[in-house]
This record gives sequence, structure tokens and C-alpha cells, in this order.
Amino acid sequence: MALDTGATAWILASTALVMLMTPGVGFFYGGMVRRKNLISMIALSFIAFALASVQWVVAGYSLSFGPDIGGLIGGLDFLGLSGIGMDAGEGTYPPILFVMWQLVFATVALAILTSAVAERVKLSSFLVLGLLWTTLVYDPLAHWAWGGGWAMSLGALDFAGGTVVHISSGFGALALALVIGKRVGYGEHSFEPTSIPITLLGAGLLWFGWFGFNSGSALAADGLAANAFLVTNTAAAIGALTWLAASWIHGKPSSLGFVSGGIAGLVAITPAAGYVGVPASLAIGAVAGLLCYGCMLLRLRVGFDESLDAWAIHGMGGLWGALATGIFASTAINDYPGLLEGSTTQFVNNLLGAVAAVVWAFGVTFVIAWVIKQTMGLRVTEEEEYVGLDIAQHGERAIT
Amino acid sequence: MALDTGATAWILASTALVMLMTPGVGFFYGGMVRRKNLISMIALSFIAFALASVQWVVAGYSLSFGPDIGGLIGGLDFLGLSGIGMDAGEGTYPPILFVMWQLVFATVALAILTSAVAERVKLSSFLVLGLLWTTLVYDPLAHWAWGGGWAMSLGALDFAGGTVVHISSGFGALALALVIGKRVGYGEHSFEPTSIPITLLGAGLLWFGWFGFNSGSALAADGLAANAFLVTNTAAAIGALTWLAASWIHGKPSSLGFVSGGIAGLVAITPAAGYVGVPASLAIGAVAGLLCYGCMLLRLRVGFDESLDAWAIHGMGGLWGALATGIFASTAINDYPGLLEGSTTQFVNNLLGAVAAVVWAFGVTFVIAWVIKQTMGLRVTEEEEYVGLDIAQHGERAIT
Amino acid sequence: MALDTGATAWILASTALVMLMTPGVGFFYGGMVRRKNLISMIALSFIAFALASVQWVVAGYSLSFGPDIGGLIGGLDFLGLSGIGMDAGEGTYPPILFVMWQLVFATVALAILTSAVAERVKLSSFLVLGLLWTTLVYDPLAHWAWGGGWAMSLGALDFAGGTVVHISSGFGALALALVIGKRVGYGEHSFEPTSIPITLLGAGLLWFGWFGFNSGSALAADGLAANAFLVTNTAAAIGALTWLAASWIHGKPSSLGFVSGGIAGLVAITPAAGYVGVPASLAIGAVAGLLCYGCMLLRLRVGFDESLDAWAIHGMGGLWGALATGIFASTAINDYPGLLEGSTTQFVNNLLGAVAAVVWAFGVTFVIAWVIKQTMGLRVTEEEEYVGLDIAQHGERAIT
Amino acid sequence: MHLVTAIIRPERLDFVKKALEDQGFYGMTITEVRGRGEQKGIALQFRGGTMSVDMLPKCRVEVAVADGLVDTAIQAICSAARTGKVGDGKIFVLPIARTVRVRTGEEIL
Amino acid sequence: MHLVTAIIRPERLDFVKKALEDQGFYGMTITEVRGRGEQKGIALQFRGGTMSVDMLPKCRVEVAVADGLVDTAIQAICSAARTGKVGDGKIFVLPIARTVRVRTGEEIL
Amino acid sequence: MHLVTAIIRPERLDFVKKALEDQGFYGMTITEVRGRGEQKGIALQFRGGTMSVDMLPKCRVEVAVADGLVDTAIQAICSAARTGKVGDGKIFVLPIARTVRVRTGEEIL
Ligand SMILES: Nc1ncnc2c1ncn2[C@@H]1O[C@H](COP(=O)(O)OP(=O)(O)O)[C@@H](O)[C@H]1O
Ligand SMILES: Nc1ncnc2c1ncn2[C@@H]1O[C@H](COP(=O)(O)OP(=O)(O)O)[C@@H](O)[C@H]1O
Ligand SMILES: Nc1ncnc2c1ncn2[C@@H]1O[C@H](COP(=O)(O)OP(=O)(O)O)[C@@H](O)[C@H]1O
Repeated sequence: MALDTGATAWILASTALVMLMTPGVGFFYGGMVRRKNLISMIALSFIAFALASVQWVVAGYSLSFGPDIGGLIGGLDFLGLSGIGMDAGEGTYPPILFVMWQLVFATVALAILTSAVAERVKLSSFLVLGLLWTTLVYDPLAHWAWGGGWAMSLGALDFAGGTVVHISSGFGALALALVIGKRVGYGEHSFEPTSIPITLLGAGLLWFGWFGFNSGSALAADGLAANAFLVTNTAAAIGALTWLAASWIHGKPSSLGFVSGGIAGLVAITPAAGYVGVPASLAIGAVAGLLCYGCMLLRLRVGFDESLDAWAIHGMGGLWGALATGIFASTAINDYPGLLEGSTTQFVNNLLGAVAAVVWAFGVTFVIAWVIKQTMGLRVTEEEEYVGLDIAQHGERAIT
Repeated sequence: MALDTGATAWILASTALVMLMTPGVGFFYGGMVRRKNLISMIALSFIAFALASVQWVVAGYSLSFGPDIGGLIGGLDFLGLSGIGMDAGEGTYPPILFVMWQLVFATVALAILTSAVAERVKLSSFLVLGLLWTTLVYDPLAHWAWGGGWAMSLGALDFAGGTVVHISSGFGALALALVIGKRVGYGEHSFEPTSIPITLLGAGLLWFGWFGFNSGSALAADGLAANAFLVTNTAAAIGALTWLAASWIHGKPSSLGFVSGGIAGLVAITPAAGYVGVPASLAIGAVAGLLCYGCMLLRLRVGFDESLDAWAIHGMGGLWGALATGIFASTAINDYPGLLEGSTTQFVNNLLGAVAAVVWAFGVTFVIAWVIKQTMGLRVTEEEEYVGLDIAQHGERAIT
Repeated sequence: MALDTGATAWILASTALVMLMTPGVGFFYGGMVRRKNLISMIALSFIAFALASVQWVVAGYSLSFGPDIGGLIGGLDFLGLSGIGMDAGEGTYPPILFVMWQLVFATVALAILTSAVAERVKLSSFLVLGLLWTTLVYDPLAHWAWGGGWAMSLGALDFAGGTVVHISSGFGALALALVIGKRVGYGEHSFEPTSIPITLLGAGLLWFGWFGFNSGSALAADGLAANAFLVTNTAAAIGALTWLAASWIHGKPSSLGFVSGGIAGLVAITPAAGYVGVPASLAIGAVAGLLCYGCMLLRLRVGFDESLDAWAIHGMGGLWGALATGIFASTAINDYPGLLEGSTTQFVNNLLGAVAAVVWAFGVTFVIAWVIKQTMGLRVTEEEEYVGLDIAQHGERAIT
Repeated sequence: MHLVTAIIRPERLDFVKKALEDQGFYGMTITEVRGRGEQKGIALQFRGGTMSVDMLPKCRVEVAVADGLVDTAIQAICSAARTGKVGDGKIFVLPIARTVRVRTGEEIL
Repeated sequence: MHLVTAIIRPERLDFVKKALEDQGFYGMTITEVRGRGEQKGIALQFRGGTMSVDMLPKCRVEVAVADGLVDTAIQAICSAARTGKVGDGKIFVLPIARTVRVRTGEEIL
Repeated sequence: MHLVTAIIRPERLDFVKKALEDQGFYGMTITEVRGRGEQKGIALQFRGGTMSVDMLPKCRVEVAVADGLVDTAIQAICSAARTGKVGDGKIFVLPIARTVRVRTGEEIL
């Protein structure tokens, strides 16, 4: 093999698409918070992007994809990207492109995590938290699944990051929200979202970028990439429709529910996109829409203020996706048979990979957050929270 | 021939670009309606996207591209995409990619149609309407022009969907607006657009996505794709400038007019993009800007509430584009000579294709809409219309 | 060599990405002006896009890339694109694609320039100004650096337009703002930005599109494109973080500052993206963030109303980038050694190229603007300025 | 002087403006408000949660008029704002103790 | 009649509405305002420049009530809007000279 | 007490705030409004249609002041809001029957 310019072109384009997801996350969440925190919410995603970008070229890539150390973490051989070449050599695309490609996954995971601290986080603390999280939670998980770590050796499948990106950020968000605590007034008075249209814009950008996320993960411009593209869209569409239907039964079918269902479908198909066909994607997406809707209701019933529902959608959607990959993986699409084709092993492997990721993401995030809380503090003062983070943290106002 | 990874990469990227047009349509129209219907208007495009996506993989693709039945419709051989492979075989790109590629055309057509029922449609009725429309109007038209139907056999040219997407949705919108009737208060008091900047955002996304629409329709990464890209942009630019000029004469040159002219140019060049060169694109775009502006004035004079002007811009722009393709098609660009190169046949074929599409789109849409109106009803109650669809249909508010 | 479909695919996709930067500029600046000028500010970018698009296919391409005349300008051989083929011939991509590719650079430069006349320009005057500017300022600079002009012969390096796009528009903006004069009330009362979230949206689109800008400038889908992609992102990220840090010291770290720093980094890496590696990009971006922040403070201290800071960010960032390219260019990335690898020549060449561009852009823009001011006038009346350009020039309002 | 304060339907604003103009009232101030009268509330939903929004957009039109012209203003507003359905609005007439023109600082009577 | 005009915290609006309903006051008009009382201002920054924003969002609730019910309305608002911290707001009671129902044109007393 | 209600140019708001502060008036409420006085209307266009918009953005500043301080407040506002051109605004002084502090429920005189 040698440089395949078509594959390279698609990876380049996909990288750009995935990059747009990070602002997309910002707008998606930004529209849901109160007006006084709109800028803050969007800015957190932008800052997450820059922070994880720098961390990645300095150390993150090496920790994730450096020579394996005990199945757990990559070595520091590629610190500062030393030794990563521009020449494809035996590969079909330049190694340096793989660095950039993986970078945008690390950034979007951190962006999703910001939802857990919405409307109450101290900016300085988030910078520290983000740096620690991407290093101690994301990088190991990326190594396990894709960088030659134990999960990869075991054979757990994660095509485009259901475990690495979504379980990590979703269960991380759960831990983080537990540690930081609910917003002042949560449960007492209602919190109106500042702008559903902004959320819809974010959702549109996410859906768009997700094609790069999943299809680009084929790292080729071929039938596998095309199939991933199609199943991604199908799972999203059916997920959106099932959430719409379910929420219609409970009351009015909100557009926010519709796009939440779409994202639930996108999350769930992420680990499976390279292993399943269209019929399976309908099943995966439909279950995701219903399951994540149910998880959100559960969270609401419990009265837990993880209100942008990263856990319900990314965490549980990612978990379902990991299991679904083990169930529906088909040799008609790729080399791996799943449970339905009789391979219990694949299912168990995926289960193990996912559960380990859940535990690691939850546990390590909890510890990081707890330590920061005890030392520099995680939250702004109650007065600042009242005034809103836009003014308190950024000195800006969303609407003059 | 065999898999061309470059072509595949460009089709993948183009598919993503075209997908973004559907939210683009939502924002474009959303900005023009009253604030109380902003979310509804955007959501209708998102819902159209999901609905047509699922219909397409289940049956739409087969109806459009299944084995031809009497020149009118495709057979059901590909129901649920059975038998569509990932392997390019003799082709230059994977067949499954073609499914996905065509899917995004079906979705955007339905999204454009939503404009006709703006601010008054019942969501449940739209779901039924959308399903019927994409099946009974869009799929046959796609089959006629591209799937081996009579228009294709005849030799009517439609490079990227001037007939299939724009005439269908534009004349469909005309019929639909006739059946559903004008909004309460239309003609009595003024309806202020909620946000021109949101419309400009939509227009920007549309213009961006249209490069995928037209250039991607080359289904190759070559000179034809490049030419399509360039003529697309040129027609849009000149269309925008001529509408600006024409409206300046009538009063103030609004930014809404400017982008409407751009879209008129984009619509008109759509069927022609693979057959004409840059000078012709200047003519096509300039005429489109003026013609569609005139059609809008006509609609206003008649006092007809098809107020987002899908008919004036997509319908009439598409019709002009179909004729223009017959006029300007040049062998310097592709194999087909047009009227200017002496081929009356080409012009007549395109005329026939376009007129048939006009009749089919108008007629069938009218019948579908009428039947729904008589059975489940098309509109919300007058009280709901007064409160606005955001609250009445979705339980949401655009601005808190 | 012959047509490389992968390279072609990436150039096609990159062209679309760069195109999106023009609306991006509109939203970026639009969010910063007062509400009464929001539509006008966005519209100016859209209009710049259409205007430069038409000029480019008619004459601009020929002036820039026609046969060299005395090192200064291209000949008129390609007027109306006559003789530009669709066939790649000996090249790796179609010549007509290069026309379209270069077009989007010309448009974004003009869009950046609009910032200098924000909230006070007469639309008709801008149309004339834009046409003259793109013809007399942009086209010659493009010819010098890329079209076979003297700077190219000399060996001044400008990978993706640090000089051609950013110095030209940044120093052009400086001259233009001098001629048009400050807004009524500037320095007396405060001017609140209408919407930081809109600015963040613009910034997100810019960052996204910039990957096409810089990576696409490799005109290939290879390691060089990948490296350009990565260094672009790295410089942007570190630029954003350094501006954030610097502004934090001065007060609150605004999100506007953060994205301004990101754009400063993007500007500065633009000329260097094909010649430097990741470590150098960290240095280039970090310096850009600090330098441009300092230039903005300087402008503020002087009380000069070039308030969207095209000069501080694009002008000075572009100048720094040109010099930085001469300093950090590395043979490990491309064939050119910079100052750090001992080549004083390269640094001097780049210095000459940049200084000449500064002088030309400033001088010619000044003259054009001055002539227009003396003849048809540049500004709206004071009353129109008070009412705002949205109503006065477009008959529209941003918020009902 | 009195401040005639009318809460009306936004879509009737143009008519009210016109009617006031016809009676020679040019100066006025408009505020976007939300209100409820006899109209029932509507329950909104946010991702499964519920919030109640029963406040529909209205326009507040304020016109300062000389004491003798209050009736004229009320009548102009009423006839232009009326649709005959619930939600047409209310007019509150507030007494003004003093009125001053900022530009000149002079008192207006 | 009197126009009971309360400037309250936006997040207490639902409670105030409820409290007024409980006392039989259905009609009301709400305006988004910004205000400051004893609260200190906050300095904002715009790309290095500074602007001062000390006006926090508040809700103005206006309820026209018959003269004998002013106290009831005040009490309902006070108890529902109160958090006990600075910024809870103020109530201004303005005399209304006349009240008219637009739909019917009739005077309300 | 009186409610001094000034309709001013938005760009003069900072000056008015400052001038009021200088006189010891801290509490105030601000509303974004649109208004017209002697200024002429402007016709807007929506895709060929026309709509008339003659309402320019203004700020309403409300300051409740003790009876003896009304003149001071008026003067502070006038001098700070004045540009000398049409559109500078109007001040309406409304009598307040009662004022209540929500936090404490106490009556303010
Ligand atoms: N008692 C009141 N106090 C304050 N505002 C009121 C009151 N009653 C009505 N309004 C305002 O007038 C608007 C229209 O009132 P509504 O009662 O619906 O009209 P109608 O008198 O025709 O029933 C309401 O939305 C509200 O803003
Ligand atoms: N003198 C005043 N004039 C006009 N509005 C006032 C005045 N005092 C307070 N307000 C309004 O009431 C709101 C709350 O007032 P504040 O003084 O903070 O409450 P508290 O009385 O508990 O100290 C302010 O934001 C402002 O809108
Ligand atoms: N009669 C009036 N009733 C209500 N508001 C008024 C009246 N006259 C003026 N205003 C308000 O004051 C603002 C400025 O008034 P304007 O007449 O332009 O100032 P000037 O007194 O300098 O001519 C208007 O935009 C409007 O909001």
C-alpha cells in the first residue's frame, strides 16, 4: 500500500467536519441554559477545544497512541509529536493526519463534559479540570480501545468512539455533576432555556459533523465509509422520530426532544457504524431514542441536576451502542460477527470494554473533580452564579 | 473501472454538504416567520429530514431507483435496501453511497415544501403529508429523471435536481398553499419576520451546501465537478446582484432580497450545472434573479399567501433552469448540445420533462393535501394559530 | 502526472470550506456591531462575496494569474475565463478548479475589509469601492505572490495568503478607516456589541473554514496538507489561550478575546502552514495572540475607530506570519529553510514581500477610498447613521 | 396631562398608530410586554419537564395627552384595537403630575 | 383602581403569578426590565475596552386592582417574591384615573 | 413619592445613570422601548412588500424619588440626556400612591 489520496482527502474533510462538532456542542448546550450563561456555555466548548488541542499535540497523542505500556497507557515516545511523519510510507494516509484526526475526538469529548458544570463552574477551575480530565480519563480510554491497549487486544469493538468519546464524557458528566452539586434554585423554580433555535443550530451542526465522525472512522473512502455514513443517518433519523413519539405520548412533542432523540441515535450508532447494516441501525437508533428518553425521565424524577443530560444521552446511549455493536455486528459489513450471528465472545468483549470505561470515566472524573473542589474550588460564588457566568466570568452579556 | 477513492471521497463530502442544506432551509424560512412560529418552522425541516430519511431506506430508494416499471416508477426489489452492496464493482463508487447521496436530495425537497404550510400546519398532519408527498410526488419524479424513467429515456437533462427537487417542491408548495389557505390575518395586518440574521444564516448554509448538491452530482472528482462548482457560484452571485438591483429600483435593497436572488440563481443553475460554462451561468443566474423577483411581485399583487415564495423561487427558478439547460447546454462542457448549438430536440425534451413535473407535482400534491384536509385536517385551530405553533404544537418558546 | 481524484476531491471540499468563511466573517463582525447595524454588517460580507465572485470570473482571475506583465500584473488573456480548461492535462487537478479555488480567497479578503466601514458606509459606495479594491489591491497582490509576479520570482513565501489576503485586507482596513472617519459618538459613549453568540458562531465557521484555507493550499491530499491542517489548528488554539491569558491579566477573560486570539493564530500561521512544523506553530500562534492583543490595546489607546480590529488581527497578524515564515521555515516540512536554519535570504525575501504588500494595500486603498469620498461620498448621512444601516440602507430590522 | 396606557394585541399596533395619527397624536412609546387577562394558561414542556406559560405577547402603547383629549385617545385606540374577542386588551389612564421636554427642559402642559 | 407595579426577580415570577391567582387576580402584564437598587455595578470588558453594566434583569408585574384590594395584592406579591436578600424589589402603587376594556369599550371601576 | 419616568436615547443612558448617581439616586428601572415623537416614520420593505417602521429604540428610565427631589432628578436627567436634537425625549412624572420594599414588606415614604 501507499498514500491513497482519496482516503486522505476524506480523512481531511472528515476531520474538519468533526472539528465543527465542538462549536456545535457549545450551541446545542448554550441554547438550553439561561440567558445569563449563554456565552459561558458556548465559550466552554471553544475553550475545551483549544485546551485539548494543545494538550494533544504536546502529550495526549503520545499517551494515547504511544507504544503500549501494560495495556493501560501509551509511552511518551511521541511527546511533542516527535517522530510522527508526513509520509504515508506503508499506510494509506500520512501519520500526521492521524494525529489531527484523533485530536478532534479528544476535543469533542471534553466539550460534552462541560455540560455537567453548566451555569456554575469557575473558569480557572475548568481549565485545570479539563487538562486533567483529557489526560487522565480520555487518553487512557483512547489507548485502551484504539491505541493498542487491553480492550483492543481483547477485541472490544468501538468503531468511532461510543466508548472512548461518549461513555467517557457521559459518565464523566455524571460524576462531575455529583461533585459540583446542583445549581442554586434547581428544583425550586423553573429554568427557561434561552433559545431553542440556538440549540437546533447546534444539533444541525452536530448531525452534519457526525458524518465525519463515523464515516471518517473508516479511514478510507470506500464502501465501509459509505455504509457508516448511511447507518449513522438512519439511526439518527429513527432515534429522533421515536423520541418524538414517546414524548408526544407524555405531552407535547418538543423540537428539543426531537433533536435529543437524533443525538441519542447518533451516539448509539457510533461504536457500531462500521459493523452493522441499515436494518440493524433502525433497531439501534429506535432503542436509543426510547432508552435515552427514559433515562432522562429517570434523572428528572430523581431530581438530579445533570440537566443537559450528557449522562442520559451520551453515557447511556454510548453504553447501549457498545452492547448493540456486540449484538448486531455482522460479517456482511465487516469481519466481526456479533451475538445475532452467534458470537457471544464479541458481546462479552464489548460489554467488558464498556463497563471498564464506565467505571474508569466515573471514578477518575469523580476523584479529579473532588480534588479540585477541595483545593481551588469548582464553583463560582453564589452571587456570581446569580448574576450569571457571562458577566461574572467573562465580563460579557448575551443580549444587550 | 473500479472504486475511485477520490470520487468516493468527494461524494461522501458532498453528501454531508447537501445534508446541511436541510437545516439551512429551516433557518432560512424560520427567520422569515413570526417569532411565535420560529421553532416550528425550523423543526419542520428537521422533521422532514428524519421522515424522508427513514422512508428512503425503507421504500423510497427502491421506488426511485428500482428496476423501471413502464417508465413511471421503480420496482420494489430494493425494499429495505436489500441487495445494495458496499462494493463498487464495475463502478467508481460504492452503490450504498449512491443511496445515501440520493437520500439527502429527497429530504431537502420535503424541507422546501414545508414553507407552504408555515405558521398554520398541524404537526401530525404534516407527518402524514410528508410521507405521502415524498412517496407519491418525489419518488416518481426522481425515477422519471434519474432512475430510468421516461424522462431519462427521452433525454431530458436534469444535472442536479432542478426538476426533481425544485420544480417538485416549488409547484407542490403552490398547490399546498392553495389547499391549506392563507394565514389568519394575512392581507389585513403586516407579518414581521422574526429575524433576518437567522435567514441569512440559513442562506449561507444553503449556498455552502449547494456546492455539494451541484458539484457532487458529477459523481466524480474531476473537471466536470469543478465546472459545476464554478458555474453554481457564478449563477448565484449574479442572481443575488440582479435581484438586489431590481429591488433597489423598487425601494430599498433588502438583504433578504439579495439572498433570495442568490438562491434563485442556485436553483436555476442546478439542472444546468453539468452542461454549461461560465458565460452561460451568468445569463442563467441573471435571468433567474429577475424572473423570480418578478414572480414574487406577481404573487404579492395577487395577494396569495405562499409567502416564503417556494413557488416563485424554487418552482419558477427550477422551470427556468430546466429550459435554460435546453438552451445553453454546450458540447464544450458535456456531450449534449442545446438550442444555442442547434439542438431543438434537447430543448423540447427538457420542456417536456419540466412541464410533466410541474403537472405531476402540482396535481398530486393538490390531491394529497385535499384528502388530508378532508380527513384529519391540515391546519391547527384558529386559537392555536393565534398563540403560535411553537407553543401550540411543540410546547416551546423561541424567546423566553 | 495526471488528474489525481483525491487531490481534486480535497480541493473541491476545501473550496467549499473557504467559501463558508465569508458568511463567517459576516457573523463574526455582525455580532460586534450595534443591533441597528447587524443585518448591514452581515449583508456586507454576502455582497462582498457576490461582487468579488463576478469580478473574478470576468477579469480578476486573469489579472491575477494571466501571463505576467513586468512582474506586476497578469495579462488579460483569461478574460471571462476564456481558455481555462476542465482537463487536468499534466496537472493533478483541473485548471478550472484552480479558478474557483482562488475565487474564494478573493471574496474573503473583501469581506474582511468591510469591517473598516462598519455602521457607516453607503451601500452604493461600497459596491464601487469593493470592485475597485478587489481589482486594484487584491488582484495585483495575488499576482505578485502566486501568479508569477515579482514576489514569487524573488522567492517570498506565502503558503495560503498571509500577505495576499490578510495583510491586504488588514492594512487596507487601516487606510479605509482613516479615510471614512470614526462613527458618530465614538469615544463619547459606549457601543455595545449586539450579540457575542453571533460572533462566536462566526468564529466557529471561520475556524472550520480555515482548515480548507490552509490545508487546501497544499493543492494535494498528502502529508503536506495534513501538516498544514495540524499546524493551523495548533496555532489557533495556542493563540486563543494566550490572548485569554493576557486579557485575564487586564481584567475579565472575554470569550470575544478568546476567539480573537484564535483568529490571530489562524492568520499568523496562514503563510507558514506549508513550511513549518508543530513546535514552530506553537511559537507562531502564541506570539500572534499576544502581539495582536497588544496592537488592539494600542489602537484603543490611540482612540482610533477601526473597532473590529482587522488591522490589529489580520494586518499585524499577517505581517507577523510573513516574518515568522521566513524565520521558522523548515526543510523537514518543505524545501525551504528559514532564518533558524540559517537562511537570511528567505527571511529578507519574506520581509520584502510583506512590506511591499503593506505599502501597496495601505496606499492604494487610501487613494481609492479618498477618491470615492470626494466624488460619490463614502458615508451615509448622520441621520441615517443614527437610525442604523439596517433600516437606512436595507429597509430591514434585526429584531422586530 | 394623562398617560393613556393601552395593552393591545401586537398585530393591531399598526392600526392603533394610524388611528392615533388621524386624531393628531404623534408622540407615543411602545413596549413589548406579555400579559394575560381572561385567557387561560398553557403548559409548556422542556425535555420531559413541564413549565407553564400563559403569558401571550402584547404591546403596551403609551400616549401622553392633554386632559381634554383623553376620551378622543381612548376611542381611537379602542376602535382600532378591537377584534371583539377575548384578549383585546385594557386601557389604563394614569394621571401625570408633570411633563418635561428633555431637549429644552421646558415643562409641557 | 390602582396599578400595583412590582419590580421582582425573574425567577420569582411563577410564584408571584400563583400567589396572585390564589387571591383571585388573573389579569396582569409583565415586562422584562433591568434594574438596580442597592446592588453594586459590575464592570464589563469589550476587547480590552471597559463598559459598566450594573443592571440586572428584573420582571415588572403590573396588576390593576380595585382600590379595596391593593393591600391584598401587595401582600400576595411580597410574600411570593421575597427571598430576604437585597434585590427582592419594590412595589409602586400608581393611581389609575380610568380603566377601559378595549373589547367592549366599557369603563371598568 | 413620584415616579420620574424618562424616555431617553439609549446612547445617553450611561450619562443619565451617572448624573442620577451624582445626585444620590441609585435605584432605577430601565426598559427597552420604542417610540416616536416629532421624528418621521420610515418605510420598510420585506421582499417587495412594504411595512412602516417609525419607532426608534429608546430607553425608559424610571426613578422613584421623594416628592421634594423630583426637580433634582428631572434636572439631572435633562442635562445628561440632552443632545439638543429632536428625539431627546420626554419626562413624565407620575404620582405614586404607595411604595413597598418587597424584602421587608415595609412601606417607604
Ligand atoms: N387587571 C389587569 N392588570 C394588568 N394588566 C391587565 C389586566 N387585565 C388585563 N391586562 C392586560 O391586558 C391584556 C388583555 O386583557 P384581556 O383580559 O385578555 O382582554 P379582555 O378585556 O378583552 O378580556 C392582558 O394580556 C394583560 O396584559
Ligand atoms: N428608587 C427606585 N426607582 C425605580 N426602581 C427602583 C428603585 N429602587 C429599586 N428599584 C427597582 O427594584 C429592583 C430591586 O430593588 P432593590 O433595591 O435591589 O431591592 P431591595 O429593596 O431589596 O434592596 C431594582 O432592580 C429596580 O429595578
Ligand atoms: N406624547 C407622547 N406620549 C408618549 N410618549 C412620547 C410622547 N412624546 C414623546 N414620547 C416619547 O419620547 C421619545 C422622544 O420624543 P421626541 O418627541 O422625539 O423628543 P422631542 O421632545 O425632543 O421632540 C419618543 O420616541 C417617545 O418614546
